Amino acid sequence: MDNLILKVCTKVLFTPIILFGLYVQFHGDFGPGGGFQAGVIVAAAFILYAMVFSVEDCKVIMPPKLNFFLLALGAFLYGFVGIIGLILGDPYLSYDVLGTTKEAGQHIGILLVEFGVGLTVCNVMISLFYSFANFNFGKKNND
Amino acid sequence: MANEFYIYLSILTPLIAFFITPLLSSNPNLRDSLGPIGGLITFYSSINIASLYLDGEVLSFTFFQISETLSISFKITGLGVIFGLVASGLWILASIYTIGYMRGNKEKNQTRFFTFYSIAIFAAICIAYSGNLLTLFIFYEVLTFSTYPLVAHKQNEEAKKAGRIYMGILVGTSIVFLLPAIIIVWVLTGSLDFSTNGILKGNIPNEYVTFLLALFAFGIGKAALMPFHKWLPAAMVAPTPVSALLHAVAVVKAGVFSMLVVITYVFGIDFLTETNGAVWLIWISSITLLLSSCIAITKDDLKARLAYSTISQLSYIVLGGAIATNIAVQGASIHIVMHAVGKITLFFAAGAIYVATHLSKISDLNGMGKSMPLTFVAFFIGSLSIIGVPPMGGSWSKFYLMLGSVEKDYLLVIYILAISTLLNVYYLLEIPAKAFFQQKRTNIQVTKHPLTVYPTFFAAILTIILFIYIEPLKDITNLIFGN
Amino acid sequence: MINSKSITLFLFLFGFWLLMSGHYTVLITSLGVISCLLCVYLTIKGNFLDNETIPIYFFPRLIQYTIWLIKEIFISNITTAKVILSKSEDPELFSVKATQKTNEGKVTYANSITLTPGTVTTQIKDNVFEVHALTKEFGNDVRGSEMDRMVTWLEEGK
Amino acid sequence: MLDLSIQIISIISFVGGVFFILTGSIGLIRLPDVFSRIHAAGMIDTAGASFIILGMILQSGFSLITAKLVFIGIFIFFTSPITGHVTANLARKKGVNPIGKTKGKTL
Amino acid sequence: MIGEIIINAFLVTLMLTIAIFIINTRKVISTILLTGTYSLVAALMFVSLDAVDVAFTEASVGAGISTILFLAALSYLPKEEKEEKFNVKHIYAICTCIIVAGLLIWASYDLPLVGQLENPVHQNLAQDFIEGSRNHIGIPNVVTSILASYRGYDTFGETVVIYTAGIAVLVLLYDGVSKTSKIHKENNK
Amino acid sequence: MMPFIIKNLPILIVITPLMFSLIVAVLNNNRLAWTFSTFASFLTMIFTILLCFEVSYKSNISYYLGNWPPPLGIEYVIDRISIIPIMIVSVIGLIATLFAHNFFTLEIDEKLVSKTYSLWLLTIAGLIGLITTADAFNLFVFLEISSLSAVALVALGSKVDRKALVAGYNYLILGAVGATFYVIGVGLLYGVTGTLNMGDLAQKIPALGLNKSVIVAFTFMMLGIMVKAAVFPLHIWLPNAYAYAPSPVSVLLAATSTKVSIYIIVRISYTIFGSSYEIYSFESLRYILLYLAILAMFAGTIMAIFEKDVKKLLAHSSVAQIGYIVLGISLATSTGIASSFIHLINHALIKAGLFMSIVAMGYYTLKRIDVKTIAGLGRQLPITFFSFVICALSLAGLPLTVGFISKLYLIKAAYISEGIWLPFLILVSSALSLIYIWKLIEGLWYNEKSLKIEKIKELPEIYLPLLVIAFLNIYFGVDASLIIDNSFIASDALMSGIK
Amino acid sequence: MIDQIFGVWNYWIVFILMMIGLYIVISKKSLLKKIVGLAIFQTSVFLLYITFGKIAGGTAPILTDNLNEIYSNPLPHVLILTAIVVGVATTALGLALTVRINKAYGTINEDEISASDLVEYHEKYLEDKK
Amino acid sequence: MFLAVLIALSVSFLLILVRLIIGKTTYDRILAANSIGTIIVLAISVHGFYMGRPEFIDISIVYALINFIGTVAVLKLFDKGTLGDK
Ligand code: NA
Ligand code: NA
Repeated sequence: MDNLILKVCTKVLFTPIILFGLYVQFHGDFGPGGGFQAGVIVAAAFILYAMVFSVEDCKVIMPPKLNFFLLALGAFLYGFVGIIGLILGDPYLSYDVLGTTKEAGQHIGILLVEFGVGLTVCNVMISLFYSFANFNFGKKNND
Repeated sequence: MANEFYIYLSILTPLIAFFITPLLSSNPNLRDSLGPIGGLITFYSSINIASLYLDGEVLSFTFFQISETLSISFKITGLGVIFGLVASGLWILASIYTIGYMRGNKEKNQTRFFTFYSIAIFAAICIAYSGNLLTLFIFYEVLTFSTYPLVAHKQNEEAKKAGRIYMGILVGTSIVFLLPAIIIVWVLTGSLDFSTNGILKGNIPNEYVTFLLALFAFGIGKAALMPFHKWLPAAMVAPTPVSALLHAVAVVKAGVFSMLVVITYVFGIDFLTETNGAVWLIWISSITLLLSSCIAITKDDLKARLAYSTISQLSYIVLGGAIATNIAVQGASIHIVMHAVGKITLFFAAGAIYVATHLSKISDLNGMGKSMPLTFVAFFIGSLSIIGVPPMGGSWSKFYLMLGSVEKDYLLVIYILAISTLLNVYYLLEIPAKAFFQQKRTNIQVTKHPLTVYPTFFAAILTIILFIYIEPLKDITNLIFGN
Repeated sequence: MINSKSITLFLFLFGFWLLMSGHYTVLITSLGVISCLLCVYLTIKGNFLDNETIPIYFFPRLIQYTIWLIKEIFISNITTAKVILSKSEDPELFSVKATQKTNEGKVTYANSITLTPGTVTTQIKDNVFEVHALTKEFGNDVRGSEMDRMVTWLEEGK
Repeated sequence: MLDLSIQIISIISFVGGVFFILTGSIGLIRLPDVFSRIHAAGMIDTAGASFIILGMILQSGFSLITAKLVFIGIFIFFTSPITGHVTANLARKKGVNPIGKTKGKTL
Repeated sequence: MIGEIIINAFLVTLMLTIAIFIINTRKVISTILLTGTYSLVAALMFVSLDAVDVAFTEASVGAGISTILFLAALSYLPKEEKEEKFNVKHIYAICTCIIVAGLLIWASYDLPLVGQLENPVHQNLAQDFIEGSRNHIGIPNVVTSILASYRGYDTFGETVVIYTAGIAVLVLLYDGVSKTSKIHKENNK
Repeated sequence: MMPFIIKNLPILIVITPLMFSLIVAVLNNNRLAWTFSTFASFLTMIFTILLCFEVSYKSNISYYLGNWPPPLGIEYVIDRISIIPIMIVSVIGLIATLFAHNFFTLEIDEKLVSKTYSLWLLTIAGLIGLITTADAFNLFVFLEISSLSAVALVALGSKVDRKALVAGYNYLILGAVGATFYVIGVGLLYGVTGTLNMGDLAQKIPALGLNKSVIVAFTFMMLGIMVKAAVFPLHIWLPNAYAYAPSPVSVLLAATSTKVSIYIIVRISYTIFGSSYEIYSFESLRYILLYLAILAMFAGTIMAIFEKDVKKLLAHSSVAQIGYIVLGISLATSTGIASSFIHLINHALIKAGLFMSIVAMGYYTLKRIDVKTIAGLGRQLPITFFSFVICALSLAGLPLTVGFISKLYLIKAAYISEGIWLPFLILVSSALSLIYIWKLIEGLWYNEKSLKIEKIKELPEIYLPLLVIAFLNIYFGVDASLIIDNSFIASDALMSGIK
Repeated sequence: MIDQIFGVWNYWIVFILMMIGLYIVISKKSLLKKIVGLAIFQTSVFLLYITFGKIAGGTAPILTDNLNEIYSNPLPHVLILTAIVVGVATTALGLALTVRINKAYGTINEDEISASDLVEYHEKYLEDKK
Repeated sequence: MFLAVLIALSVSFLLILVRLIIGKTTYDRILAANSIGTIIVLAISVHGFYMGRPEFIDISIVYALINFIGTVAVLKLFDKGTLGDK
């Protein structure tokens, strides 16, 4: 989109949006929000950037390979936190054993899994946008 | 324990033949000799089984327990001994004859043919010695499926169509009627094992007996009771040895055998008499008997006429069961043997004629008697046996059937038997009569294969031997209802 | 990559974080630092950490400009409300010249025009803005180019 | 005393915000074309939003919420002209002509 | 209290209006924007029903990401629906809907009234979660503690669902799909 | 190590494929991806077998996820009932994974193969998760994992035939509607009881007395799952989905997915609502199910008879077979349920074998297998043909195959409950099914071949799994006690929950 | 009285909303519209759950220092968070399929798609006959 | 007081909705949708105050954000016919 105003403003807004996303990510314990919402917000920043500049420009910041890796990594992180509980002798996804006290364990567990959620959601959304935006339709149909 | 070895032997021999035959496809001689050898071994063990049975040994074993009340098990019964003897004995003859026929006719896919021939015999033997309804049913189906490749052997459209009718009726009836019948018995009695006095008595409301028997009678399509008889003439497209197998040895006999087993060992003839549950079957079988004889007269194709003759003869056996007296059942079981030997003679003859001349129409056979005297004499003897003229074996069974009818005062049945005998005379004797007394019309090339002629003649002789040497058979039939 | 821009951006973001957060534990705050660093890293990776993204040199005059702008917005809002309610709109479309040199300056000017109701920048071609005004008076205000001068002042300090 | 005056200012602020928002909405309905309507929309975004936010800030006392409200205000101030401009720009680009004083006359 | 009721009634009615408009809009872009608005109003509804986390998510996902996805897809799709005459399928659909709605409304006579503290929903578990979150987990946002800990496995599943969707779309919209395969060529000979 | 594994078996069977699916996706090497997938499904099967032993003497294993006791947290329950579908999924899963490699490399873009394996493992994990969970809402989550991944897999068939896309779409939409119905049902139940744990629900529902919401909830949950289970009028997504999916996917789905859904139907109606049978006489509902099952038997069979495309034919036949299974359930007797379970297992073996042999033929000939192209193929591919015939006869219910055992018990159950008319209908439909089976066998062996193909060499990696399935079809047809006994144990356990 | 109306009003409207969604899914021929219908259907179900969780006079389940606060039930919220994610996953997949279908068929109208398949089938049939 | 503001916001919401539905040009619709967005952002915030829990204002921020990005997306679609590059 060749609009000067839009381009300049997007540059300005990009980082605050991402930071806001990360804020939502890490403050999910205290107020509304959490990994899922955070993922969406961060992805929104990337999507905005991709729309205003170009998908190719966006791929400089978030290369598809990295995107795909992170997409799997998030869910893996979640599952792996569960497995740590398993290894430490508790049932799957038990966080009690992760910290020195049960409460600390819960905090660590929740922080980690929420981060996993955020990572996956964010990258899935970006990946979805990449897929749709650059789909090779062949001849466009414009009716 | 050791005596059960004979059961294993008689069952395993055809099974082994089945597995070995395809391996020997490159060596036709060796492959073809498997049949007669196998037949001999099986027949030998069947005779041993028969003599053990006569000595009062109770031979039985469970091959496999599927669940608590279900098993694949074998047990020697009087009826089974007879059928076992018939199936194995005639296998020897048939296999020798088949070699001649297949080679003489230069048929394709001979290995496949022999393979499935063996498995059919295997199934028949298993049916004979089966100890419960489930085992019987299983091998009944195996027999159906294993004979399909034989029926559709020629692989042309006609053969495939015949195969479809064959499968359709046999499998269809067995699934739709026989299987529920078996399951009803299972549900009612909690068991499927045969017992000499029947197992249903006291387990089933009397008014259901007729219904259940009907399920069995129509479910056992191989007994060719009208209206489920169509498969038999349809299967005539098959090579003659197959027809012999179907109509004389394995398939139809398995059918009527199953009927008799159901009547005697599942229902029990006393129970049937008590409830009058089989009366309708007398009439159905009588009608079948008459109608099919009438149809036979109209057929000019030799094999078709024999097929309808078979339908009619099978009804004698069902009739014997339906009359449900000791004598009648004995007569019916003897008729299994007699008809088998007689009909195989006729089919062998028909096949021999076909191999030699490629003729299949009765009207073309005028005057052929001089070219193939031995064959037509054999045909004549076989016909007499089926008609029931002494000194041929068939006379015994008809005699017993008559006795049974008299015992129960079914006068009408006696008349029907008489009429059908007359019809038999007409449609069977017409053929040798034409062959010997009419003028030969065209110049027909005759190239006989010895292996088709001698078994035929031997089979004819057998009908006479069986007339004379009937005692062992009677002994066995006396034991049908237990020692 | 550590230069005045990245540091300034970081400080801005971190300030933003602190204002939003309200939970000043070691964990959360350090997560905040990491987050801010990540954001700065992304701008560097995307290669857009420039004057357009963070026009540092605006800052000395920014507050004064904002106050002026808010005043303008307030006035034009009242006027627009009057126009709407009295149904006295008389739209016009015209071009004005912008005197700013940089993109960020032009954008600020264009946005300021749009932000004051009654006038909208519809197109930007190099230095020429096409403006739509709700009434002639609004058009005159823009043509009077007071705002242009203010933005140029914001940009250049002159 | 201070409380009461804050309350009163806050209420005035709300009233102002509501006034501008309603006027803007009316404008959105009755103004003749998309370009004129952008002004009305702009009014909602600027005066309407800022007065209401101001009212809320006064209600909240000084806390984190104040900061967030300010952020919302800034964000709206930042994005409103962009969408307004881009919409107008696009409409122009796609050949929508502004309508003049009398209906049907394009500029 | 009365205010809550009014707000709720207003929002629900608003959703109903939007939904009715969606049924017959044939312009796809309008459909998409209306759907976005529908989600948005739903989000407001969630806020007014105290479900702030849900509202947060519905706003960002239902109204945000979904709309963007619809728009992204729209560029490859016809911009207007074909006109549809009223046909048997509509009657069938109407009948189904009436039956289903009837069933649900019938069921609602035995549903607890909205908002009553003595409802079984509030009597079971809820208090345990709140106490647990306060005392055992130590997190003020009860939704987060249920989401990430009590029912963390659900959330893991949810993450996997979104992962599945991501990978599925990636695979379906892969660039190389236009190349025909060996089998395809054989079939189309 | 071992006690650790034993303790955590219920979750290991789910997270093994799940975690591996996340790893497999990022692998670049297709063969490696396959190896990992095989390893994962192998591990899953090992765990399942261990679990079988565990269950056989513990009879009921309960696992608290996150160490939160139910109803607060999510619970997994493995019992003598659920172990049956788990076994089906893991065994068929392994065999199908082994079998899949050649087909995926042929039918799917090279770049997408590893991602396809990821979806594949997700489907397996989703299905197992569905079975094990004892939480009504968690069930929904896994329902979605399995169906979304399955939809994607089905749609991947579009490289061969574009109809796969439409099939996938319909599957997705119908599935989503079904899942939403389920969620509505769960919501209503939650609204009146305040809990989501199945055991807890079972306790709380009777206390409500006669409650309209519970009836509607039951109806909705059942309707929702019936879509997934492809019970008769809701089956319309199934034939195309199975027919146009990539070959291994057809095998996996046809053998497992509807089975699992049917298991869930059983679970819902007995575990959750079984305790309140006295209050709600579900007799009329039972009969609706029964008539639907009968319709399915005939509709599926008749559609199959007139179908030319063999994969689709098999799919139609699946509809009919699902009818048989549902019929057993609808009888609501111990024997009926047991017969359903028996057929559940057996049909998995049968359909897996049939689909595997048909797609193998497609693989060798590079053709869509329809009634014409199969002509004479049997003689070219004797091993494949042999396996096909075994499985086909098993489908027809020929004695000495598993199909016979199923029919036997189903008919027995039907006769006991409903008298002779029901067995009669069942048998008529199974006799009709012979028509299409025979059409195929005859075509394969007796027709003159229509394709001009040079001599084909059968590949061991394709025919070995096939022979295993064929062998199982016969083995369990003869030694059926394992299946029968376990099915009866399962059904007795279920019925014991009914008050 | 007003309690009673409020008590069921939400339910009823929510049910009607669901049915509008379902109606669109069943009756509309456009594949895209069906996805929209599905989204409406699902969103309405979310509303049902959240309605269950509401306590009149309650507040959002984010704990405050006030121990006497009544909090609305958080569990439905969690469930619906999950459901929303599932919903967007379904939407994304549905859209991807729709786009692919449009590429393969040149239309996203159900009837035209079946017609196109039928034509293809007949063409193949005619070819076979040759 | 907050309720009164909310009601006023609802009224303007309805007014703008009329514009959204009657549209005329698509740009009118976009504009209307954007304004509705602003209204809702404000409404969510005010509602928080009304309910006595104003700390959930984050939702408003997210909504403002989403509203902006959505508008950009629609505009881009109208401009280029796609959200991507081609
Ligand atoms: Na949260
Ligand atoms: Na302006």
